[in-house]
Amino acid sequence: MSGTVSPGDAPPLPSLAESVAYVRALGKPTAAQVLRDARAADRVALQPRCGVGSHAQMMTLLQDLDRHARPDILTLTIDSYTRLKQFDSARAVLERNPADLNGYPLVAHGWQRGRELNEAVAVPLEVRHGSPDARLLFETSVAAGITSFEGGGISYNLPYSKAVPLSDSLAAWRDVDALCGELAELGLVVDRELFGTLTAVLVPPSISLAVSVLEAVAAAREGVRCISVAYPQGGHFEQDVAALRAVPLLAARYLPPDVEVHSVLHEFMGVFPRERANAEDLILYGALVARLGGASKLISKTYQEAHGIPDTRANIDGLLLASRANSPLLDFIALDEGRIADELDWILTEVAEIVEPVLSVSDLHKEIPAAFAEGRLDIPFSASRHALSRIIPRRAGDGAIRYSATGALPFSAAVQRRNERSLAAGGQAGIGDMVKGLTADINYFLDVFGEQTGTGGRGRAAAPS
Amino acid sequence: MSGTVSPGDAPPLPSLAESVAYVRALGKPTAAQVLRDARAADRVALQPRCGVGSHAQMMTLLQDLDRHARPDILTLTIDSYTRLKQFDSARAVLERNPADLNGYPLVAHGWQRGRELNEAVAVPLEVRHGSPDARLLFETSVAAGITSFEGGGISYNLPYSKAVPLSDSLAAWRDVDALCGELAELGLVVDRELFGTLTAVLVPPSISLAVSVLEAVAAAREGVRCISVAYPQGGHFEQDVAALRAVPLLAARYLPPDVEVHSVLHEFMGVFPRERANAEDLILYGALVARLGGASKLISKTYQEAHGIPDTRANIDGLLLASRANSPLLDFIALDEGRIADELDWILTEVAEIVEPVLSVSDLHKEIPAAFAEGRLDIPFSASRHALSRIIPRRAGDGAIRYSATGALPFSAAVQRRNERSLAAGGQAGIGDMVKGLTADINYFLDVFGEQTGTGGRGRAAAPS
Amino acid sequence: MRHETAQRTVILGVAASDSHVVANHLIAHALRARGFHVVNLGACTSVAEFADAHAEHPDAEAVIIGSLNGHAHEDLHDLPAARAAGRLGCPVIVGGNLSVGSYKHTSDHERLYALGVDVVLTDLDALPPTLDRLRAGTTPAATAPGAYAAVPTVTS
Amino acid sequence: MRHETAQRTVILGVAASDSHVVANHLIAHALRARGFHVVNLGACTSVAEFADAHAEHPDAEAVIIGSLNGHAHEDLHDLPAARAAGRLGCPVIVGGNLSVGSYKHTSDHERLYALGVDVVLTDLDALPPTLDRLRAGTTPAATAPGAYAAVPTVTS
Ligand code: B12
Ligand code: B12
Repeated sequence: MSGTVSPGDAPPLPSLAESVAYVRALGKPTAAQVLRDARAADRVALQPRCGVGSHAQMMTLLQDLDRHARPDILTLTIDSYTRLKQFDSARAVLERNPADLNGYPLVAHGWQRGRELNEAVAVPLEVRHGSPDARLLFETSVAAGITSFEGGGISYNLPYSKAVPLSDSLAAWRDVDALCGELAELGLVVDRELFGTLTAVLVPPSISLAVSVLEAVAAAREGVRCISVAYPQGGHFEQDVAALRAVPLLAARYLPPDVEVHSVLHEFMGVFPRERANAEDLILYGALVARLGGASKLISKTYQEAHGIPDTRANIDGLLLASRANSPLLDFIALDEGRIADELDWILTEVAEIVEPVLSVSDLHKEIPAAFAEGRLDIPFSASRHALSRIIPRRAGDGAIRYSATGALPFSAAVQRRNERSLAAGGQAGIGDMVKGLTADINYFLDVFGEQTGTGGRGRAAAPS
Repeated sequence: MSGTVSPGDAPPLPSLAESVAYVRALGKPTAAQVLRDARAADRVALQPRCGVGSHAQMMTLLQDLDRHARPDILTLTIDSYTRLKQFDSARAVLERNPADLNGYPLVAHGWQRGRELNEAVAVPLEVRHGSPDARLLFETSVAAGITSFEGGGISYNLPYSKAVPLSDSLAAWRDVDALCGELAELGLVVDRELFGTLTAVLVPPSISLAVSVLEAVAAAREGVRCISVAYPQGGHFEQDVAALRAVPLLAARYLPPDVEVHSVLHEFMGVFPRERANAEDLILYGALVARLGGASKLISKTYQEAHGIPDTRANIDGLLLASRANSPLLDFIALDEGRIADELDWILTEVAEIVEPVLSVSDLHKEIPAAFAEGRLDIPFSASRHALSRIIPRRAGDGAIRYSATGALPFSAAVQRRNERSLAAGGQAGIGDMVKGLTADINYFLDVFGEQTGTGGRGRAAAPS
Repeated sequence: MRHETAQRTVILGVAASDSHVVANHLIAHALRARGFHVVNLGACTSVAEFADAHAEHPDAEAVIIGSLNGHAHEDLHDLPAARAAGRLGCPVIVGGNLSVGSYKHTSDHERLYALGVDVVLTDLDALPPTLDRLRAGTTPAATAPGAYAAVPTVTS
Repeated sequence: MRHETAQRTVILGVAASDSHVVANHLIAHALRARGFHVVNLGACTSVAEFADAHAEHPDAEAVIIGSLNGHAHEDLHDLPAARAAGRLGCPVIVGGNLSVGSYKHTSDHERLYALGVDVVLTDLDALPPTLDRLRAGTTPAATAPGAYAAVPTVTS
């Protein structure tokens, strides 16, 4: 029953078997089932980001979204104190003013409240967070009957923390994955979404996919049976469609056949336009990329993205707009298949050159930190010291994301040349100051929409009116 | 000033020169300018249908639409009493309960109130109606400073009245067009939109365009300088795009070069899906057809179309959704250009075979009624006795609208054969009862969306909730 | 009784201010397919025209009026006067989209009954059984509005 | 005075619970390009870490803290205590997206000033002139919150 459980008095976590029985009794599909159904129906499952501090408000938020936007999966977005295991801060803010939290502190609220949320809506829940060490959060989620859990030992470390060693986060996520393996044996397949979005801004597709391949291989080894590979929309149509289409090919190449793999598009994760109309153009565009790229799921954005955590109405509107991409009336759209095939080839080549040396070493948990330390693995704009961020991404003239510097990535001469040529052709590389150019590339969509790209004091009021 | 004029006390109409000066003093662009700007900017101007009985509510409606949806042109949709010159009934209902009127009775309210509406919004207004004889309404509109006026001697007769002879309506519209000519000489170009939508349901593109060509030629002869050719979305992508692309080609072929001609898409005018999500898919689809077909303007629909005259919110939402088609992010969409070229060829051929015999006779105003009397000109589902409605449209297997019976249209054997082949290939012609098949064709989009196509008592509540 | 004649006759048309004829065409087809003699007056037909047609076809067992544009009530404004003048002495069936706006109310139907309309329908499928029921029943009391209100109607 | 040293030093970082570093990277670049010595502590930096860095670089003319995730106020919760303990005796500048939600209020800034933040900015361009102004002014009274509130801030 709703609203009866208060935080703090949560009893010890139930056994895995009890939680599996609870999920079965819940009478709703698991996230893995929803993804499978979406793929079979050739549609994109839709899911918002959503999380507020207060339990009562979280309940209302989920119910409102469920009722008015009919998403396929709902989210508990976790606050950033909980993500960083600063549980005391989470609890302190929760007590002082829950509205100051940027997400739902599930650990502070406790697994029983998680069950209340789960019972309040008809669709399965996913926990989305950003925790280098998510063990307690995962156990709480499972106890709450939540059937999808985002993250990975690389992707939830490097963008989200400063000093957690990769070997620590990989070990923590190995425990999570191993529990998923146990749950699978008990009959409950938990969907594990890998956060290929990374630092979200100008992420080259092959970096995103390479990290996901490594995390997926590690997860499969622990017994994970359903993997969602999340890819962040970069903004270039053919490149993004190719990246989504690469997912099943990479799965066939690097994963055992009994692991189910889905591609997920995260709607544009970089600097969003501030004006509603422009943001909505981008939202629809993202949804079309997901549909045309064959994604099983789309994580939606809202027209308030540039301003702050969205209100319920904006979240509903974002989902409804994105759902237009599932229209049966879009068969008329033809794509530039030649260009997509070309991008796909290069993506597969680049990913292979990045991951295959790492995969050739049997102990991934040792090899991955070593490779990052040497820059053989790398990500741009790392929040963590444990990636070198020597690679510098830039946009080519047509908006595609390329490598302006490849750092110590073990790329072949062919790949290097193609990146250089692409940036040179666009007339962008080497022009002016790198930081200036990079900033322009980051602000790409502001430019597309003619929104002022100054660093502040923009034309329109910052908050939507 | 607003709200100060009451109906009945309207003084005699001002002179044309005074009205031209008034429009100039209004300080907003004319509809013709807006259309020209839209074409130059390669975007589709957006316009809603909107009209309510009460003057105060009409004012609010226009202001709300202007403010929240930022359309390019706004509409006064006129009630059907005024359309049929039943001015007494319009006045009676206006006095008893204005909400019972299905449009704004401009003649009853008077031209001064028209000016109040005009002054209340930033964009130009169009009067949309359906009057076989619109002379008084036109004079009232001009006096109100309204710069766009829909209709024509054929297109506002046959779908809208039962017994008005075509020679009468053509003569009445000749007067309207001649006044436009006078106004053009005084420096005010009134946009004259021709209602190629006709009876809206299963209208073959070549019928719509042929009627518009004849009306356009007649209008140009009277001095009309800006013509908008409205075409009703039929539902088949390539056919609809081809029809829009045919407009400038037909203009080049049949009209003097100094007449500006725009193509306008009327979003799907047939049986609309009842469920909001499905209606919205169709609205977006229509807007994409307009954009990709190069229309200068789109007349929008709402998700309440199947239910009744929409409320303001639904109207705003329809416009905002349609405006996504002006997104700069849709360049990735490639079209089946071969198929479009094929449809375009046939449309041009069919139109030529219909209109050229009529145009070869110098007195159009005599020839058009004669041709309709003999069925050489014809429309499906005529409301008027003065068209034979011997042509029977059907959908081919792919949804394209073809002629199942061509009546007395002077079509060549090649055109006949192609229509037959197209319907035969679809496996639709001759199958089962014609009325049943026709009903299914009319209910096409209900079928696409899997909405129950029974004649009533449908699955969902009739009114949106 | 008039419905004993060989062919059943109905008078069909669309209300006075209303030019929507697609459903009208289809209804005429459908009733003819069932053997009815359909006198179809088409679009924009006033109460007076319906009454004239009924005078010409006194054997008509019903007048069937479609209205889509929302003006049903005003378009039938003259019905009580016609009935008071002894005209239109057969059941009047009205169907379609019977008021302006996207939210419908039961009062939309009630005020039509109050004008003397005998049956209000929104579902086309209900038309043939309604005609049969009217024929089987007693002669309609033309001046007793709502006499047939018990026939199930679908309020949308 | 410390700002008389050859190279101007600033301490830069992102607030304690916040991992958004893109702007942080760009700010570091931009300030270095202007000749600053930037001690960049990066993501997730607590007040204690900022204080430690200031102890290590007592010549730093300001501590510049970015906060994007909405937690600025809570993340700076320990600032008054640090100041009371005599630490962080230089101006503290905070900028970014300073509260949770899409509708911002002036109280978002006021409560940061109340914690002892000296300057709240949202516009990056305002940073260099602000540093210059702080340097030209008197030594900041570390314990007088809001001492620099007069520097124009853009409330979004
Ligand atoms: C990229 C991104 C991420 C990446 C960050 C990767 C990384 N490690 O850097 C990832 C995906 C990891 C991420 C995670 C999260 N994010 Co985030 N993210 C963004 C996003 C899309 C772009 C931010 C960005 O890099 N911009 C580019 C840089 C150059 O600009 P900027 O950061 O916007 O900063 C500008 C100004 O704020 C100012 N500025 C910034 N710092 C400073 C400092 C000073 C001193 C001054 C003067 C000015 C200044 O100048 C910059 C240029 O104009 C924004 C939304 C958006 N579209 O803008 C959300 C956004 C900032 N994220 C948000 C949130 C909440 C989170 C999460 C907490 C998850 C959640 N609950 O939704 C987590 C963070 C976890 C944590 N521990 O902090 C919210 C903040 C909400 C709020 N304040 O109400 C935003 C606004 C999204 C939203 N609408 O909900 N995010
Ligand atoms: C096609 C159409 C037109 C065409 C009509 C062409 C013609 N001459 O027939 C044109 C473009 C000319 C037109 C004009 C107008 N239209 Co119109 N039109 C439509 C549309 C799109 C489809 C109607 C149609 O043909 N359907 C196919 C047929 C087979 O079905 P149907 O008519 O819907 O009827 C069904 C039921 O109502 C029922 N039924 C119908 N008649 C009867 C009779 C009986 C006895 C029974 C039992 C059942 C029954 O059975 C049918 C099958 O289910 C509808 C909206 C929609 N998408 O449904 C609007 C609609 C009917 N039109 C509407 C209006 C208001 C007008 C105008 C007044 C303009 C305006 N102000 O917007 C003018 C009419 C002027 C006039 N004098 O009447 C409104 C009515 C609003 C309301 N009631 O609140 C609608 C609903 C659109 C809207 N949402 O605003 N229209």
